[in-house]
Amino acid sequence: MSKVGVFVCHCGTNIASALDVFKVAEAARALPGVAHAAEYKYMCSEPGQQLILDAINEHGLKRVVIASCSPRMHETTFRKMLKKSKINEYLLEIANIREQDAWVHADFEKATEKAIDLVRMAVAKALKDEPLKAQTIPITKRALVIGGGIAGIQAALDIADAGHEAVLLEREPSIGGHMAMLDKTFPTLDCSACISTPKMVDVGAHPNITLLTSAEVDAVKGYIGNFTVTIRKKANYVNHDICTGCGACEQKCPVKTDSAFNRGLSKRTAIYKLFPQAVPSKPVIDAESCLKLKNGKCGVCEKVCPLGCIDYGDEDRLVEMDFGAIIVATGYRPAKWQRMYDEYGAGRYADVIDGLQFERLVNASGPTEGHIARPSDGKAPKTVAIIKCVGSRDPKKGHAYCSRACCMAAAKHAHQLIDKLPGSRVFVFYIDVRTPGKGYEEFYDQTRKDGAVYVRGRVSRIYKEGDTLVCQGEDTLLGKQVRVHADLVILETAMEPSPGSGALLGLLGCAKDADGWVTEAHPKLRPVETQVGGVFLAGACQGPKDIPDTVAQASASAAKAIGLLNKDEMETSPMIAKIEEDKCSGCGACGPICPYKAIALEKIPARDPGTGKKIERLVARVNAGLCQGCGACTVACRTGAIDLLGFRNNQILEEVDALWL
Amino acid sequence: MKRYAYFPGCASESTAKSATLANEFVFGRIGIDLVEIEDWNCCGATSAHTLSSALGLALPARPLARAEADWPELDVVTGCASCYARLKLANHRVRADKSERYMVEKIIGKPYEAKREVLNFLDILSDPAARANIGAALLRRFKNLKAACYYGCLNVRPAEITGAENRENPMAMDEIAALTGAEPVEWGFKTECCGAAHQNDAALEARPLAGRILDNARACGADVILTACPMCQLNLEMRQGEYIRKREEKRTGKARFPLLDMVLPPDPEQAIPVLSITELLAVAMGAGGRRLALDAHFVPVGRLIAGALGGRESEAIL
Amino acid sequence: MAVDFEPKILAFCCNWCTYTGADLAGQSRMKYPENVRVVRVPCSGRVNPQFILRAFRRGADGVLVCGCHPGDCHYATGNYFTRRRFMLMRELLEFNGVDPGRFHARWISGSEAAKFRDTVSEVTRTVKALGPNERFQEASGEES
Amino acid sequence: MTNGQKQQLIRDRAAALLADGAVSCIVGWRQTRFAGKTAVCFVRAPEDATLLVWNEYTIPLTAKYLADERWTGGKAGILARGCDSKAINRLLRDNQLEREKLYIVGLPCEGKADERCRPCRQKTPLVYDELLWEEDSAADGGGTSAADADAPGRGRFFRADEVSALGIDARYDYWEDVYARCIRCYACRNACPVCSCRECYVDMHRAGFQSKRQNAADNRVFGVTRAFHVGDRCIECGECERVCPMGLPILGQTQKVIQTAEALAGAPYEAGLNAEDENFLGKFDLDDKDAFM
Amino acid sequence: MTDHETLARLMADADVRQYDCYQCGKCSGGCPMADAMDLKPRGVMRCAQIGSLGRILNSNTIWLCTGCGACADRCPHDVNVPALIEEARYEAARRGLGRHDSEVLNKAFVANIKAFGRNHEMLLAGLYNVLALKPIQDMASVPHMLKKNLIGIKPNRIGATREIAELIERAEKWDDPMVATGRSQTPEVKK
Repeated sequence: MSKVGVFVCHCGTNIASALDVFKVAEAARALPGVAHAAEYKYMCSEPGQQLILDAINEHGLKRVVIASCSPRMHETTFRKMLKKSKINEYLLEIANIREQDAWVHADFEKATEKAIDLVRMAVAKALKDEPLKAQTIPITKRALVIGGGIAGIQAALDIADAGHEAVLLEREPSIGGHMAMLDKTFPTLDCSACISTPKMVDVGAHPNITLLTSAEVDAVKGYIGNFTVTIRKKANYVNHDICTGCGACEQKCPVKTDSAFNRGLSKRTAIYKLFPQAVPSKPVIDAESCLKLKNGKCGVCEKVCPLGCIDYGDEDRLVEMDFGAIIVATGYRPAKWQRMYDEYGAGRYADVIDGLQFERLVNASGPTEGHIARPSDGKAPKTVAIIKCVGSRDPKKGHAYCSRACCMAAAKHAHQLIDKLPGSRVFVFYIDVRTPGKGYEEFYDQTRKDGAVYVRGRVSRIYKEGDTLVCQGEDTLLGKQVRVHADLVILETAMEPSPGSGALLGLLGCAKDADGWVTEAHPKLRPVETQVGGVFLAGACQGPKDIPDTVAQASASAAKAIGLLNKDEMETSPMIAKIEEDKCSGCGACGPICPYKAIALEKIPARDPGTGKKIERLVARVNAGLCQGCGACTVACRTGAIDLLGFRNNQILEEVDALWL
Repeated sequence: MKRYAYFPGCASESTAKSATLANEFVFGRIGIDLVEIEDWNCCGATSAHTLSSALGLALPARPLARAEADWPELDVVTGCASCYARLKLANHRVRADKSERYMVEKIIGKPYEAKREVLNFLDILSDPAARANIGAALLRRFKNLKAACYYGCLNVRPAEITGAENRENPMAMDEIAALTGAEPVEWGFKTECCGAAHQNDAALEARPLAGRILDNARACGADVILTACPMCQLNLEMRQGEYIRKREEKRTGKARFPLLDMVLPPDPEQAIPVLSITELLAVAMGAGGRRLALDAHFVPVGRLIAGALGGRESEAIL
Repeated sequence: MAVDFEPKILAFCCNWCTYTGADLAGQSRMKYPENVRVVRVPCSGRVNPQFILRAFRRGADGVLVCGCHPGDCHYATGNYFTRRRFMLMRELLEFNGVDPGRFHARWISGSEAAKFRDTVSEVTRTVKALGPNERFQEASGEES
Repeated sequence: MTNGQKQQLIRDRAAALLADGAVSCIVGWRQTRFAGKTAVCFVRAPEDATLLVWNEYTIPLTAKYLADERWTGGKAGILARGCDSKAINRLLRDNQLEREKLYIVGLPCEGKADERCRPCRQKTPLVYDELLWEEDSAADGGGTSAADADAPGRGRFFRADEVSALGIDARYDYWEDVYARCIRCYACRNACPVCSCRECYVDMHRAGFQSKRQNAADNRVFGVTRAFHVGDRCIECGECERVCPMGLPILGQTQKVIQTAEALAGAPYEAGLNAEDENFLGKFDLDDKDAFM
Repeated sequence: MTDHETLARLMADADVRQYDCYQCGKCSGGCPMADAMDLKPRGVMRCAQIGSLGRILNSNTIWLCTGCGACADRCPHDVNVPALIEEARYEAARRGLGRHDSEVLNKAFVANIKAFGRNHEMLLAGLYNVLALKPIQDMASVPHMLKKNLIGIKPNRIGATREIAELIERAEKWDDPMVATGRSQTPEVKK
């Protein structure tokens, strides 16, 4: 019989005054398997711990049960203590006789009786405890940052500055994201490009950063510290190793297609740079519009390229890389309001544009060189209506959530209109104005004072009358219907998760909420971690965000990743699921239960019980790096082939039995 | 030949005479057989359900039950948006709610299971086969005829009853009209309520509704408004004179005795003709003057048709 | 039934919510009946319905399973499985003649100390009224 | 078509498949020494195809026997009715069979001489490589008609309804009576087409969850555990009850699980309809019924 | 029954939850009748939120709503305002708060159907103009209509007028709370 030592703590008078600690120790001494029992004033104190260590030596104890406060309080203390002894630190059980006994019961006798029961249960479990060893896993000292918007740029720079390698992945041909499209940033109105392009250049030049543009994640394997990611480098038909970005090809390309960067407000060529300040500053060919790639005719760019960079035979390439940490910074996309709002014309009216289109219109490097000209006829608008909450706060047609940045974007746009078009009238339709941010309310206030007319009411419909667009709604403060005859209408549209982010989260095993945003490990206390160890999040992929919040979160996320990469190896809890392969029949019932995708079926060699022939059969395997030890899988296994170390089936059954034996 | 059980609606025999004649002509030409529901009664329009929710369901349910008994395999079609709304609602509610079905069956004294669909003319005209037949039956082609297609609110709303996908900018009628060479205009009042329901009991309040529709159609360059409902048509047409007079009075500040409208037709420069979509189709299919009642329109349509078809062609019609 | 019958009730509590809530009840010095004995498990999803059968077989007068509220599971989804398993088990036990008053499950968060206290009190009261559990163990009272 | 004609079709087809080498065996039924009893048999040579029978007593399920054949090379041929096909789907889902190693000869069933076949709603197999004949919708050998389904004690969950109708104490007594007679022979488990563990928990050296003693209480624990283990996979074939040497009405336990699963999910639930669907207990719905608030 | 309970009943019958509404005004903004209403659709919802049933029942809104459904269709929270308005109309009628012109028209309309089975437009308009004391309303159109045979003097009577009359009586009884048992309506005392 294994020798168990039981130590009953008085906790000063906390426990001792509410129940008979001596009687508990005495009863423990009589339990089968118990070789020694003692009580002491403060077991957690230095002398208390020494008392236990001495008893282990003196009585040759093999396991320890401590009846004291909650294990949530001192389990780690006593585990550390056992590390100094001959006993494995997992051969320890704690009977919670303080929080769940002494403090909650008034009857001395009954409390004592309960304490004895709790000790008996703990001893029964302790007898089945096994020595466990915390595993250490090595950590690959490289981080992958997915998404090259301002969040990804900031995170990659922070990680690289801390001395770790970072790979920044962007599916577009240039980093920069939405911030590169913006004209000015609220509330300071500094030029967006002026503050973001230096960071983009830093990324391109940083020795610790590898920039992969036109690239996507194809597959993810592994777990915290040890991810293997397959990256698809999409064919771009231009050899960037030798291209100098001279631009000769772009000038000669005969194709004109809509510029996505300018939100369809201008044309670009088939071989193109995303925008003038693109990083890398080299062109790519868009296979969907290139004549040569579509029907083999043309080839002008190849002819004019002085360095022979053009390669029409380019193909997607798959690269496998190892990472210790991953940061998701996939950002957002503006809602496709055309599909949601028939009453706003569903995209039929050229002069109903979204906020991002307005950013391009007002931007000096945009299609109109910064002149606000309405798309239909190029005239400067005299009356402009700005409509907020398009797709936001609209559970029926869009999303229930508030998109957070639009109130300020609307104020900024109103300001820019008044500023650039003196004499114009600007009406801002709103439901609420939300400006919680440093300097935000002041900015909104100034915009109002400058003459932007705020009308409280959601526009009911927009229709065309002659040359103008009539925005019909209610001024809810007046209680009267209003019809604003506008020359230009700007819709401040909702933010939605970036397209494809759902699939990426699936590859990573991260959860997303009903709207598709990444779910944090804890909304308040672990806001930049995901539920998957080693995968962090930054920016609007977690929910609508403005630039300051995005950058702050990116740095926080980078700090988490740096903390992980600073370690050479990390310990994982040994209390995880374990499979007895001999019992496992490979039915796969456990797999779908696991929230961490830690269980996979694998083939192992075996013998056919009938013929004795060598065969392969399926069994479940637990990935120790992914398993978090919840044990939900164990219930799905009818055989009991999968069990949870530290909380094995037989340990819990022994606890149950002990109560009635 | 496609058959439908047909609910004509009360207006079909009086104010909507010209549309009714056109309907018969057009459906005859495109191989659609409308069998009139035996002894049908009024659907109750706005008044019945305003007074009593039970009556609002029972009145339309009676002819539907009759159609279901006589022609269980036929869907029901009606040419009036108001009738359509009432019939469709009754059909929907009887289907969706057992207790409503119980009530309706008790009141009408017949079984009614709402097995078939209730459709409007636009539904059956947009059927691909019907559309092909329309194309084949067209003999004349309009030129320079800008048409504002007016669907009316009740042909599309409420969506959960009508199943209409686009309630703001439906296109079915525009597409049908375009087959004749007419050019549908982009305008903003396709499904705005014209207020027909309250033209009697709240005339003062309801009349501006039609006015706004007329104004927008003109502002968007339309030569004609096309309708898919006799109520809408009558409402947009009959009181145009009064509306234009009031608008002029407001502009000039000079009042005129209302009953003068009786003798003075609306100013042709300001008035806009209103045709039912089937009238447009009938003319394009070569219907002669005797087959239609184009002269019955409050706003004369002669100039419009002459302009769009050319003199000789139009003589045969008018 | 003896008037002074004191039932023994076994409670399975998840480490992250209910166990914490029970600790909080202690820290707040709330009082509840002594009849409950808590088995700590990482997640309510760890609780195998067979543990409940075992408890009844051994003579438990009542069993309580507690976990985080749906949506709040420390392990994301564990308690959704718990919910299915024990809603089913509850029906199956009743189908087998076990009075529904003997088996309870509750969602109790780490801050709901009062709910833990009230739940234990309520379960104890219910089980007391039912008397000692003889089912699942009579006829062959002796142990294997 | 008469059963005799069908039997001839089966024999001919089995012989042809074996002669072609398309399959290495055919799993079907043969007559036993007892009238009205057939048994599952493996036919491995074309000339033995005449052993195969088809009549109102060809009741046992063929599928589970295949699990042992899965390691051998070649395709195994199996005669499958609707119930067999559900069993095959379950075994495929649990990775106990490989579809490409099966050749399924579908036999639409006309209902057999067994009350447990009465509620059967799946006469034609759900999965097959060939169908020997079409389901005769006119035949009414069993099957629940619409009127039948509502009749007490004759519906899909007839056995469970029988117990549910009792008061709680009577229910306890009902099962006490059942489990007092149980001899723990595990025939129910052995015959069950969804019991597919390599080693059953009750057979393990260290019993763990379950005492091996045979008494009403421990037998009852076994009964409820079994229901919990297989209930959400149960294809409702009734094989467990048929093979019980003590004639115990144990089908009610699994029927109750399915019935409850339907009530909790608020949707129809039936296992074995395909080889992909997750078990009821292997998934969840955020809106599941919750009485634990 | 208190106003509070009555309101709750109306909301339930209309299947509308007043607190779904967040007062964005999209309903009133698109209502074609809004200019004439003393309480616009958003106002109706606001009154429902603050429990002011009286203001709803006394408003002209419930009589002017054309039921076009634009408000409900566009509502971000799917609030079916017309359904509530319809219930409010019944309640107002029960309390004798009906709008005179509407009642005249609707009663004339139903009487018309009761007599002929179908609506006789000229008779209806004539009857209404007399009873509502609006003799010249729409009179300008009459000569044209008569000339073009758009309205007839003779009503278009259907065969089953008796059946229709009985149907109407049964329906009205069904709505009468004193007759219909088991429905949610309970009799209201006229103020």
